[in-house]
Amino acid sequence: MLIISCPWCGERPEIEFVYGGEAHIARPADPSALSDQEWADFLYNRTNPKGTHAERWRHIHGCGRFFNAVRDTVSDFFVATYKPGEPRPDLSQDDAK
Amino acid sequence: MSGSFRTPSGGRIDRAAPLAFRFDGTTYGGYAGDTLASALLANGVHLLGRSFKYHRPRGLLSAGSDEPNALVEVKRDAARVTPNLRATQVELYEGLDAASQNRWPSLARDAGAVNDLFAPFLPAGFYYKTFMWPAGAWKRFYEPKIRAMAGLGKAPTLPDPDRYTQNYAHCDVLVIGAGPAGIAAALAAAATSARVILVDEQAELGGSLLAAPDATVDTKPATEWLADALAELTAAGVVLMPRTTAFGYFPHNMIALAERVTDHLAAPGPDLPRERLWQVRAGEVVLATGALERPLVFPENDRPGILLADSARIYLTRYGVKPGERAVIFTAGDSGYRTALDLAAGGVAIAAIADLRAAPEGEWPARALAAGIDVRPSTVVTGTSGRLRVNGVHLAKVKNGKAGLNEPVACDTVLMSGGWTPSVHLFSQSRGKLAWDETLGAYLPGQSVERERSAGACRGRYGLAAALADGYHAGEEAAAAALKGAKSPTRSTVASRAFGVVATETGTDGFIGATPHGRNPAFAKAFVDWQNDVTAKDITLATREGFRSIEHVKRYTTTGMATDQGKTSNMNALGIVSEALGTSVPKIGLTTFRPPFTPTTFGIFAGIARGDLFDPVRVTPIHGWAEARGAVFEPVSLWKRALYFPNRGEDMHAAVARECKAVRTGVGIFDASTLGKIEVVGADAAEFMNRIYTNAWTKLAPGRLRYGVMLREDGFVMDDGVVGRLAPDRFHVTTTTGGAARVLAHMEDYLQTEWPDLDVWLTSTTEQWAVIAVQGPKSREVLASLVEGIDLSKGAMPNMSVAEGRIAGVPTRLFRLSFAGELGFEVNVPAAHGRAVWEAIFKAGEPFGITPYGTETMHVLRAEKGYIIVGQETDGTAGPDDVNLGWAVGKNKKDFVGKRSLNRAAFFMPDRKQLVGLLTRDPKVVLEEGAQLVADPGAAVPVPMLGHVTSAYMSATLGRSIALAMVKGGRSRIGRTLHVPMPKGAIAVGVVDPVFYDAEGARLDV
Amino acid sequence: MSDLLFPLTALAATASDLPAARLSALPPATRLVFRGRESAVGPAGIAFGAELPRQACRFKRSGDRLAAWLGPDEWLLIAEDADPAALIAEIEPAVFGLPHALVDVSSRSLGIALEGPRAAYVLNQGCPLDLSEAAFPVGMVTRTVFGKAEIVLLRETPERFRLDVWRSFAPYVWGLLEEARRELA
Amino acid sequence: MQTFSGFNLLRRALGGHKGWQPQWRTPEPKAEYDVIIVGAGGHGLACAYYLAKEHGISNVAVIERGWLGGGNTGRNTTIVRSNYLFDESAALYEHAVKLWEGLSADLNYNVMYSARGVLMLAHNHHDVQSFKRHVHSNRLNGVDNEWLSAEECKAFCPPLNISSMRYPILGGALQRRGGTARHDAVAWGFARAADSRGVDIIQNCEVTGIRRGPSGAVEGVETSKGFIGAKKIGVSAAGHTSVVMAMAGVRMPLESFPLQALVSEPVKPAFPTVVMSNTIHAYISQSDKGEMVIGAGTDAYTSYSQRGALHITTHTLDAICELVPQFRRLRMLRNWGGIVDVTPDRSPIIAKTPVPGLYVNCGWGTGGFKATPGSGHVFAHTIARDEPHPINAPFTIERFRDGFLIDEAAAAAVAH
Repeated sequence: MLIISCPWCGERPEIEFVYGGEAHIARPADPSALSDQEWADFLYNRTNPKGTHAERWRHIHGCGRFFNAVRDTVSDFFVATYKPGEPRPDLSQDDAK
Repeated sequence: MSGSFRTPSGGRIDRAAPLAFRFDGTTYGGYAGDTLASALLANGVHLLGRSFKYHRPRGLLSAGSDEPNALVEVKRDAARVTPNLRATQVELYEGLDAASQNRWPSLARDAGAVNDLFAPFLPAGFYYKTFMWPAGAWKRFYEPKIRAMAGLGKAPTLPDPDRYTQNYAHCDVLVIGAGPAGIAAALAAAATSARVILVDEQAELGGSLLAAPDATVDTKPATEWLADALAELTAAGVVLMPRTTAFGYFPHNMIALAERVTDHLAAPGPDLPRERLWQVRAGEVVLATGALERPLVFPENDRPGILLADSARIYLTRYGVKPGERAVIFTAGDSGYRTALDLAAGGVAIAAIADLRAAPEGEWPARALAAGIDVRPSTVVTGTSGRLRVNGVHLAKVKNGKAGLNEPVACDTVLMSGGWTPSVHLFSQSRGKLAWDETLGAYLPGQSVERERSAGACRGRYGLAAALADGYHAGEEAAAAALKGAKSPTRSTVASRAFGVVATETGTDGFIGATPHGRNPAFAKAFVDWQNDVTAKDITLATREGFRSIEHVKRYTTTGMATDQGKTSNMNALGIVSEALGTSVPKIGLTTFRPPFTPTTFGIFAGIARGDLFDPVRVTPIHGWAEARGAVFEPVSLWKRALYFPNRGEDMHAAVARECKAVRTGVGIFDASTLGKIEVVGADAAEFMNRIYTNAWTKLAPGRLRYGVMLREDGFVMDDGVVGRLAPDRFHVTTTTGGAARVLAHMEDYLQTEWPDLDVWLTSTTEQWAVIAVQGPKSREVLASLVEGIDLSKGAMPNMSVAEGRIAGVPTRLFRLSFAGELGFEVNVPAAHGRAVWEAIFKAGEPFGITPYGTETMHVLRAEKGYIIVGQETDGTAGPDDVNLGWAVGKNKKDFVGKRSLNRAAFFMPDRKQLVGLLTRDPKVVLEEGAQLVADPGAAVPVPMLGHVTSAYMSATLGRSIALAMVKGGRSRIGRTLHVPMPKGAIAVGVVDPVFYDAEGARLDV
Repeated sequence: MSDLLFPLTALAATASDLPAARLSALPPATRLVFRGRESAVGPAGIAFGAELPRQACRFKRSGDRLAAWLGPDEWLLIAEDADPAALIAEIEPAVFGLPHALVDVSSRSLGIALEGPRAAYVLNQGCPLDLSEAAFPVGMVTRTVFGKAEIVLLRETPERFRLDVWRSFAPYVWGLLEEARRELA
Repeated sequence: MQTFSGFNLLRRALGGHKGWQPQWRTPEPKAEYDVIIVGAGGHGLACAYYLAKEHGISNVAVIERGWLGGGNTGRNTTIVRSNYLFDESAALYEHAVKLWEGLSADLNYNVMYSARGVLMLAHNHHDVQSFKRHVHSNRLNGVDNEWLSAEECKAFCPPLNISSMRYPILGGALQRRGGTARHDAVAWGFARAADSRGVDIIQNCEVTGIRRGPSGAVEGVETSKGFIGAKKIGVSAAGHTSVVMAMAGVRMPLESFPLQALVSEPVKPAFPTVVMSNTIHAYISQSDKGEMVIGAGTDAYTSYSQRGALHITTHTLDAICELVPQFRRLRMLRNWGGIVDVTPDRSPIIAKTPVPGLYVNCGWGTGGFKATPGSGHVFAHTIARDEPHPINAPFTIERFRDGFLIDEAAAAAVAH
């Protein structure tokens, strides 16, 4: 059970959260302007990286808020968590722990 | 009741507390403080089990959790039977009843032992090479035979009546292992303000301190020092947990502990759990898990009476039990000497010490020689004899790596020591990197990943003095790291502490692999994995067959896959592979250590999640009434819903027909409280609804209801429900019962992450409102006498409207709508008053023959009207148009969730499945839900299928069966005949419009 | 007569009396969920009679009014003896025109109190949080999980916790608490 | 290839089993191959085998980062069945089951395919409808699957608890031809058979790049053993597909999740079949060695850590203990995790890609083992002919763009 740092509530156990998939995939402002392929990219294609991954979590059994996190998908250690709307933090040095 | 091998004094058993126990039906005596293993040994019982494959007779190998042989069944009563327990860990209690396993008819005369004769034909992986002919024989003949032979104990056959509980715990420092390193670490951490937990798998804390008769710490005998240290820890508030195995190291310093609470008690109280699962979140972990003595791999090293040397010493010093009268020691280091000397002092004759080393030096060999023991350097055991107990060995000198002439030596026990293997299991589970230490010939903890540190023998710091010093240092560091950033320590300041230790250390010599024996290697049975009967030649065969990775060797030979998880076998297997391939051990690598450290009861994972506590049983406020009325319930997600309300003697069919008739002709009452409800409030509420639903909401007037459809972003129908607009900025949304949580999460997701600028907020009100559906032509009359401030007339309250007021004295949001297609209302009242209002309505309805009905009737009534149920007509692959909901899609809306996806090729295919009605030729035949539809029932397999029946009922209203179906190009097939092929023949059906009753909606317009 | 505490009533009547962790069902109360933007929060608190805490996971009590932070824009307001409609009528005018939502959830949940020296131990059989006073002090509140249910957990005194549980989950939570308490007998 | 048979086993036993040769070679990579398969799991090895056997393409290398069969092939719960709902899925998995039935003989390797039945339990009305839909659809597709009442479930699998539980069992769908197979043997059997037909299996060789020429077509792979040329590349890398495909610049509709499984200590035969329950999320069978083999769904978040959370295991085992309450006293022996890649519709992709010469076989989620021979067979066809076999034609990448999803999971969605 991971420990996840909710930007509002602090460190909490994983079972209070739900995972929300890859972060920073904004819904297009005008979906009708997109080609089928562009829409499929938005809807389905994912980076799925082996390494640091920006992803969404929701503290559903806590404050209820969605937020973003950067996690190393190999070690499962979080590098950072941050509020929605904030940019993905620059993590030039990788000290995931 | 002392057994014949019990020493007259000594040990930590309570000789004032004799106990009687049974093994394979024979009654023996032991003492409190014994394990089943020590007590049997004291009675001279060495034969304790049979091996997995060859059914060879086996005795104890060890004294701890690494025991591969002595697995027994312990039975408290018919339902409390536990297989595969290690006799070395079973604590004796009065009346303990144990039995050996994997033998028939008896342990001494086991028919399965015939396998041993066929052993030459059963090498590693033999089953992959045969049993393939004739076809089908594997399933019919070979596999059942193999399965019956395999397996050790028998699975229990009755449900386990014992309780298991689970606890979460948090601490600053968790110390795993209460040997000298762990005790010292706990002492160091306890000297700070840190919250400390110290756990050990054994019944008594102390580890090697419990078997160190000659050692002193701070001038006190080891056991006395231990008692003082434990008292100090207790006084400092350290949580001490004996009988607790740290079995799993999970991410982010979550350690799983299994605490055995009652297995050692003769009469456990009914309120105590048998075991507890502790999920401990530790700031820092100190691993003080010690080291395991390694067996030596030599021919016939598996006979009863052949033990690990230090285990034999533990039996003597802790339990006062001699492993035999005349011992041969086979050793690769000093440990064998220590055992020899302790045993000699305990009255055991030492026939010889065979030492693999050419020139054993140091204090231990010197002391052995001084004691007159026959010490033989460069000597190996090349074979043993004895049937159910070892009665002799052959010793031979080794020259240039080859064993010379054999010399027989009589003995009744052989004690072996291949050196020590640090217990790095938990470190490895934590994903720490292991590092090969050439000097020690061992893998040691290297780079850590989690916040942990190892101390003592588990990182190669052998010996009492080193373990204490290393442990204390680790404890100090752990506490400091855990408290960093916290308030400064409130108790004493951290200060290093030195321990004055007087003990003779046993060095670090050891051996990995198979010892030379000079016999034909193809036929000598030198066991590496005792339980799984893997021999050195099996491992070399695997390498010869191309299995070069250690994981391949493990899987092909099954070495290390027994219930001891390779504790005794892994390193020797590695050594043999290394020699066979001519590759160094570190280049071959290690198999992965996986949880659990030792086998862990299923029950503690399940905990108290059983029966009604397996999942919450959700009931509505009206549940009690339905129960009293004799309703039959069905599970719908977590809820229990009334399915129907049978009168005396009625089956479901009759009850549902009666209930349906009541709603169509009079009035029915239905508990719809499980419907999901969400209050959508804020200035931008309508805009939000526009984006989430396919429908347009801007023009919906307050006081009106509308049926809403919601899509997933991929265009498929996700949920539906009626929505009421209570005010310009307030919507009362309903969802399906099963969809409530999903819909709210879906809405929150879009609101929080895509449209945070909208001034709108969502609140779940599912459980705020009890919902009482009052349906039927007489529903208005029933409610009229109960409502205050609401005009129920058609003009004031047409279909699909909502009014606020009071009913039966309680505030209500009264919806006029019908899922049955009749004049009808849904009465929303605060849940606390749900039962009272229900009863009031029922009372008011009695003159009208009001009839309670359940979900089955609700389903029939809606099907007559062609109303879909999301999850029944739809299956996650239907778009709105497919289920005739195209009208609910706002054509002029620029965007809503899912809209773009509807514009993809698949949604324009002419053969999309569409909702239609079906009428069987024979009106009495009710189709089976899930049955398939075909055009040609005579077509060959695979028969092209056109769709399936989604709902099918006998309609009392229509006096015939009806069905709904999803059919390819369904709307264009209306008027045609299709077929439903059933195993007993095809049923012809006419495809019709899915609205069977009151298509024009006249009954709603009253 | 309404059974306002259904489905806890019967369970509460048969709860075993264990001073180490005493379990009781709390009387009905008015509960409102207040959600909104910053401008509405202060006025709402004044009108309610207890300040809406801005600090995460804290509650404030004033007389019989309790305001609990559940999320950055979400508070649970509990008033022991008030009519929901009347309370709403007191608050709404104070936040009229300000971005907010006020919803009556009085019936949505039931209150359970657990009190005694082993209360935290009992809760930790289903709740994964660190319930030491340092980590979960008096005055703290949070949504969390208890077994397979969600609860709102408040610490009122070092040894007294209040649980707010959705009505239909209450028998499950109660049953789990009773199982957890069994070993204290 | 040395013949494996009881006779040869006896014969070699007399010689102390010294005469056995390696089951596969340990070759160094050649400069170029006709086809390179990335990933020596069951699917990749099967593909190589069928390329050689059925398409005459034996200048093939299977490149494996670790050891062959070391990924999901060696980490799964070994269930084989084909009672899928949709025509497309049923055809694919039934193709596999037919191959399973003759696989030991075909490979001359006993993969212990054990058709002991797979029983899927229904706990609510929705399950009943859904499983009956499966049963009818399967029957018309020529796939065996039959409906059992709760009592018949109990009779078929006596250890089951059908009534005194939170979600009593209402019935079940039984595929008698379903069952289990010995997972490691499948990889080894295909490896040995492929090797004997000239396929090079190159272990401990990590693919670090995919080289594409000026036309965009593949030219070969960069590896830890240097560049290896290839006319065609088939990616069969299970959980790591996204990583490998990214080397060719292709973004995939995939997410990789941890999937855990566990076994109990071995006991005498006590569980005769495979039982699955989607409603309470658990499945169980007993291996020939006697271990109860138990699995469940994936963990919630994407990860390549090859381990999962304890709370997933506790939920799996509380479900098992509901179904078989007498197993509470059994003990877990081993718990492990694999990485499964999951597509948006939980059906696999076996297809050509936008990159010429690059083919992909992925997205099997939790169910890849059962498809092993069928998947390898049609993937080989796709690579050899540069066009899909009719069976895998629907399983394209483009189906997501165009909305032609094959959504078995949605079709079994949660009840109303």
